Amino acid sequence: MAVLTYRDALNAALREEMQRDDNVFLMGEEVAEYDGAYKVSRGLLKEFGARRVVDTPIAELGFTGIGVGAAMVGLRPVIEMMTMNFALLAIDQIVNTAAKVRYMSGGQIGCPLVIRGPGGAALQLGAQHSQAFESWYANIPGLKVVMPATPADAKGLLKSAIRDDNPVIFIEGEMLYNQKGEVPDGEHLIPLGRADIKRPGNDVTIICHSKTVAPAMNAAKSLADEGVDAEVVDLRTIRPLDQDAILASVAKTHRVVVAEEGWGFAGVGAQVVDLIQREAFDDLDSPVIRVHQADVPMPYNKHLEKAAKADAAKIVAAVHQACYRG
Amino acid sequence: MAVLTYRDALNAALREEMQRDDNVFLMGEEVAEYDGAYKVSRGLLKEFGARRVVDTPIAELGFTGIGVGAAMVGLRPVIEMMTMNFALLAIDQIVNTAAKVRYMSGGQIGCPLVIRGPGGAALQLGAQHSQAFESWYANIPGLKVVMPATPADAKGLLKSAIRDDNPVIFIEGEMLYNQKGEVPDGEHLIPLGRADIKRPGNDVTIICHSKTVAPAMNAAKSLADEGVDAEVVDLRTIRPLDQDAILASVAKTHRVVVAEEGWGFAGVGAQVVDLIQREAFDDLDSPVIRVHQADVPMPYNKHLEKAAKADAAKIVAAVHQACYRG
Amino acid sequence: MGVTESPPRARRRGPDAPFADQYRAWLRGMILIRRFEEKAGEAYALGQVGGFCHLYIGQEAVAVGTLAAIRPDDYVVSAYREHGQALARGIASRAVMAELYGKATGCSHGKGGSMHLFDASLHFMGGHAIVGSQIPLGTGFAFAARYRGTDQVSLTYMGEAAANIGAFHESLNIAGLWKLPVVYVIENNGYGMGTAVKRAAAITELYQRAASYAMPGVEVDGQDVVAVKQATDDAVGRARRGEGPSLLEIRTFRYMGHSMSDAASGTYRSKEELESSRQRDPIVLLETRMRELGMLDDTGLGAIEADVAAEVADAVKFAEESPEPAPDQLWTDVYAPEAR
Amino acid sequence: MGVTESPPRARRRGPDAPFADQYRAWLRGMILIRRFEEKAGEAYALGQVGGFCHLYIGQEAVAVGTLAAIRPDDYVVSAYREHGQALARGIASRAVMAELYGKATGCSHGKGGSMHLFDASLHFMGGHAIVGSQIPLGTGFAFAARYRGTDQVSLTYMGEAAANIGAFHESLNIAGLWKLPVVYVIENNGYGMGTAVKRAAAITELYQRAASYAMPGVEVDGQDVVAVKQATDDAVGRARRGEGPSLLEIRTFRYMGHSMSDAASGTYRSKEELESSRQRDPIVLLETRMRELGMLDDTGLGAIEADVAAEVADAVKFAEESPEPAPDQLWTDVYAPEAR
Ligand SMILES: Cc1ncc(C[n+]2csc(CCOP(=O)(O)OP(=O)(O)O)c2C)c(N)n1
Ligand SMILES: Cc1ncc(C[n+]2csc(CCOP(=O)(O)OP(=O)(O)O)c2C)c(N)n1
Ligand SMILES: [Mg+2]
Ligand SMILES: [Mg+2]
Repeated sequence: MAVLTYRDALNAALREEMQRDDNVFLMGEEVAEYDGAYKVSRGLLKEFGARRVVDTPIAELGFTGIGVGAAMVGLRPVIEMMTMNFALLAIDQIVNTAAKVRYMSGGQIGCPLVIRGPGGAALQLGAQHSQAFESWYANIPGLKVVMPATPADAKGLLKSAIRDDNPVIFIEGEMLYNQKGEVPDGEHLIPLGRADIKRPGNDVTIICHSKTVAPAMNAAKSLADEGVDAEVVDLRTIRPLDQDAILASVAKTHRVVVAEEGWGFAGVGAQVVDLIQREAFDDLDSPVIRVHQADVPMPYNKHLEKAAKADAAKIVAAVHQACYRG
Repeated sequence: MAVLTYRDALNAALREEMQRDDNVFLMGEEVAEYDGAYKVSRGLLKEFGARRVVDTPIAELGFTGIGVGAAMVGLRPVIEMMTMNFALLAIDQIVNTAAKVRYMSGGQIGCPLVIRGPGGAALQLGAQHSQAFESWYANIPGLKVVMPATPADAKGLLKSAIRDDNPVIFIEGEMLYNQKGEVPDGEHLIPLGRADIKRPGNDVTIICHSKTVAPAMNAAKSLADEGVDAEVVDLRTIRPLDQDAILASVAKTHRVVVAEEGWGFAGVGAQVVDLIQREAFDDLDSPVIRVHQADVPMPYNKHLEKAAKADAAKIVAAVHQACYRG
Repeated sequence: MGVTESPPRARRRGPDAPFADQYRAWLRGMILIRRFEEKAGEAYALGQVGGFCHLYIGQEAVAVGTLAAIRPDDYVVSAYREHGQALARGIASRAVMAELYGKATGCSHGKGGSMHLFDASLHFMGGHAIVGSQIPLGTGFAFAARYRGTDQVSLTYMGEAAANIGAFHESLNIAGLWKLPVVYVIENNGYGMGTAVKRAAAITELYQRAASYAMPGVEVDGQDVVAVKQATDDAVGRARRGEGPSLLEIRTFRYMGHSMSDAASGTYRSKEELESSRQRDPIVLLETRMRELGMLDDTGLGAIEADVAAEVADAVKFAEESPEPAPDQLWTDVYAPEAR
Repeated sequence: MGVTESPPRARRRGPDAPFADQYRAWLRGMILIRRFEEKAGEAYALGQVGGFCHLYIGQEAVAVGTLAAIRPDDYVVSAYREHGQALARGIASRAVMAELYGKATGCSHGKGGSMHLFDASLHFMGGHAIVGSQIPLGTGFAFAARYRGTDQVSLTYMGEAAANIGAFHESLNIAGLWKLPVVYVIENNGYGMGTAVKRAAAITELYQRAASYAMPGVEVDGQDVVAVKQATDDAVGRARRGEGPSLLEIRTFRYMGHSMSDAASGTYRSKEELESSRQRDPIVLLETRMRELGMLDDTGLGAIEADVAAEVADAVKFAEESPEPAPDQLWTDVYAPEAR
């Protein structure tokens, strides 16, 4: 197995899928001549040319709609959002066309599209550039939402997302691009909709995704020192949600913490809580505790920003609470 | 007390607040010469003139941003969205400026703005015109989200929303505009953030808001015939959520159903469930059951549409399930 | 007007058979839309059709003239006022009416409704109900054609009020920049709901906006189907030859209210204005021309009207008798079928 | 260029004292921005400043020239590359630097950062980080001025790449339609990140887009502060007299990379292009003119440079020594205080 960065794993996925299928192309701001704002598309212009790696003006609504249109007639666009914050400008096309055109047309016209880019906060980018919207997209029937946490998952899930016949919102992390990890050689596909047990354990389940996976693993490590054996469940796909994996873990541990990067109100964690209390009411020994961003716009100051973010210490504290150790 | 339609109650609120404060003005598509697409602004152009009742081109992002700008310098705009579906085009201005400018400016610049219009489904308007986005707005710190179900609440809450110094998303219902109800005479203000017990009861709590209040009341009536005494809690304000009212009711009934118009995944109901299981874990005798729209884009066909919507029968069935009667 | 009213080719060659056939087809096409829409309005009044319903009456020459200028493999996309384009593109009147009725046999299987007519086989890529949202989509079809190296063209319709929304600007700029094979058709019927053009657009000669996007902008008489056809021919030719997009501003009239819940006149336009707009009726204009050219007489017109009446009656009957979608259709078509 | 490079009024009246004062103030203003930005860049490299940081070096004449043309009660709004406008508007360099450091004494109390500088007292309505989002806001300030019946003007800045986004179109159309007192300033520095104008806009003479919105469009030499001031005077005058909005396309250069993580040259522009763009440096241009007019000599320039150096050093010291926001500041300013 090769060790790749998350960035290079994504790059490899794009390259392989573009080699495999001429209908796949990449479009977005600075994806071609600049090699991508975060260099995820490095080298692709050189390999595939300007027909398939397309720089756009700053016009998220326009170029996303162009991608949706191209997908409606059978191409398989991968639209890069420089960051997912900017996708708000395009959200009408995502929600009202991409997610609905198959239904509205009675099944005649699909939209095999991937919209990808970094979501959530990086470091000190301020309130407008530090937002996690996965719960919004996951609210919408017709969309799938995928959020890999590791290089292997990034590659295997992006390849599956590109092959999927539905619009997929594929959210990466600016803070993850440099993370390294082993990535299986050869054709590596991970099906959408399957969670992954990143660490098995018996005492408590920590459910997380994307940027909260690493802090959850760190929390599990320090909990192990206290003698608490945490199971870390990485959702990987937010929609469809892997209900079976969640419920199986809860059935084993009876105590749950859900961590996410975004805000709490009606976040992904709220849906996970709803699922668990409904389907595993009698399994639960204590309330499900949630960890999420402080309920404020992201501040610029680095200390305030740190205090606002979900981290390992907050996950440990939540586990203590779930285990009535607080 | 006068009997008014919901529409006329809103109209009276607008008129009174515009009379009270010259900084208040109404802006949107067809609000002036056309008297509003749903006639909520009837007569206001005549009374206040084109300076204060402003017709706009079809440019949701533009005129919402203009409203946000005007609010940043101290006016108190009321922006009418012809329907809240179209607010998706303006959502960047709502989320990135209106909700954040106070925080980003370190408290220097506020945004006393109301964005109002009908949300959710009416009848056979199809997938793009039948969407309930309150969970999205409620996810965002900096916004308040208000959803009146009755003429009295509509008037009292809209007046409070206009006087509030924060951006308020005020979601009405096309299907509610003709509903009649008693509205207190004289100055009638209802504070934001307070739920209302629309029907007291002891056996089960039905939590609802906006268009699910009437079906919840009907459900309670038919449950009463079976000997089940349901308490109907109308949230009225989604953010800030009236946690005390919810928990007080749960402490009394121990069984809960949450009904909402929108989709289930990470909906408002999920947040209510999260709150209840966390803060009232030991009060609960059974899982909280949710009622919401079928997890599909809204179909046009009337039978399919009816089947997709939350209604009294589904609330009754959910109560049966919560009471282990299913 | 940027294009003359008289049909130069016809004049040049005289009223010969090929034109007679073409004109007769266009006349029938316009009459079909008119009669279909009248029936749709009646069905709406009877509660057979639900939701929002935006009739096309008055604008028939736009749909018929523009769609006569493209090939079956070209792409078409429109907004919610798209019954006319759907019929002129060749979707069976049965399938359109059944869709308005919400029936399983409708062109969107009852799931779309009046505002969301689709026919993938005819490359009719939908009615779209968010103002302006179809403009990037149509640009995307053109992008796909270029990507694939075909010479297909995308015909993208919008109302004149939609030209004030951001999607218009972003799309036309990109199409102009990339020289995409798209023909943007503004159907300027004078009003967006109750708002006259001059209350919504800083400049009312909307075709002039083309200058911002390095594409030709042409003003067209939208009541004259021949003029519409010619102007579209030119724009389609450019697009097909790889010379880039065009913007056609086709001036027309909406005889009815904005939708079924809006009166045709009263609040925002006077009865007089409405009446005067009806003076240059697209059907009457073509009929007159054909009579002058000796292509049509009362018998011929009667035959067309009878034929259309039968087609529309059949469409209504078909819609009425068609089954509702099965209840499980609620759950299908949300995602692609699993295996592929 | 739409405006000549020479200062006609100065020429006409000769190099008299009032102009000397004005020019000296502008020279100092530009040098302050230049030196401040150099220090900000250093502080960023040292990790004292975080996040994204977009320097204004090369564009100084735009901020100084435009802001010299408005009154204290007018409104100003910009994007994320707004240090220059903040300083030229009169926010203390201490408060700007402290904001870059994220300190409690910063002009946004450490909560905004480089991209979100605010000063309500100076009607400096922020840096905004979503491209184009400030354009409707600036239009809204103009709307408010008109609503209140004041003669205030709104100065609304954007990069040239922002002129391709929908918010530009919607805002300018409404402003043109309603004749709002807003001056739109496109700072055309040739690039949006790594994308040259001609790869992003169908027409590269962006001022010509004004024709779509019934407002004048003017191309301005952005390296010549006098030309910038004059063009802005004209536009502000129009707006103040109720004659409506204007669009200024001010051509300038960005000497540095897009942000601190982007090299000044290499990937998308050559070293030669960058070097040639530095030939008409706004500071050198004004300095030369002042020397020619006998307004400035080495001593005078030295005094300004020393004064600025002291101010910037003081700003850095102030920023370094200022306290971090108290931890409870995380929770404040989300909503308005309850009682009012
Ligand atoms: C984004 C958006 N805003 C508002 C509406 C409501 N609406 C539907 S049609 C319409 C008028 C559009 O006028 P125009 O583009 O001229 O087309 P016409 O109806 O005249 O064919 C409006 C305001 C909408 N559907 N979408
Ligand atoms: C809507 C949106 N899309 C993309 C970005 C990322 N981005 C930030 S600045 C920028 C380039 C803008 O260029 P221009 O408007 O010319 O301003 P300049 O940076 O040259 O001052 C881009 C693409 C963003 N902030 N917002
Ligand atoms: Mg129109
Ligand atoms: Mg630029």
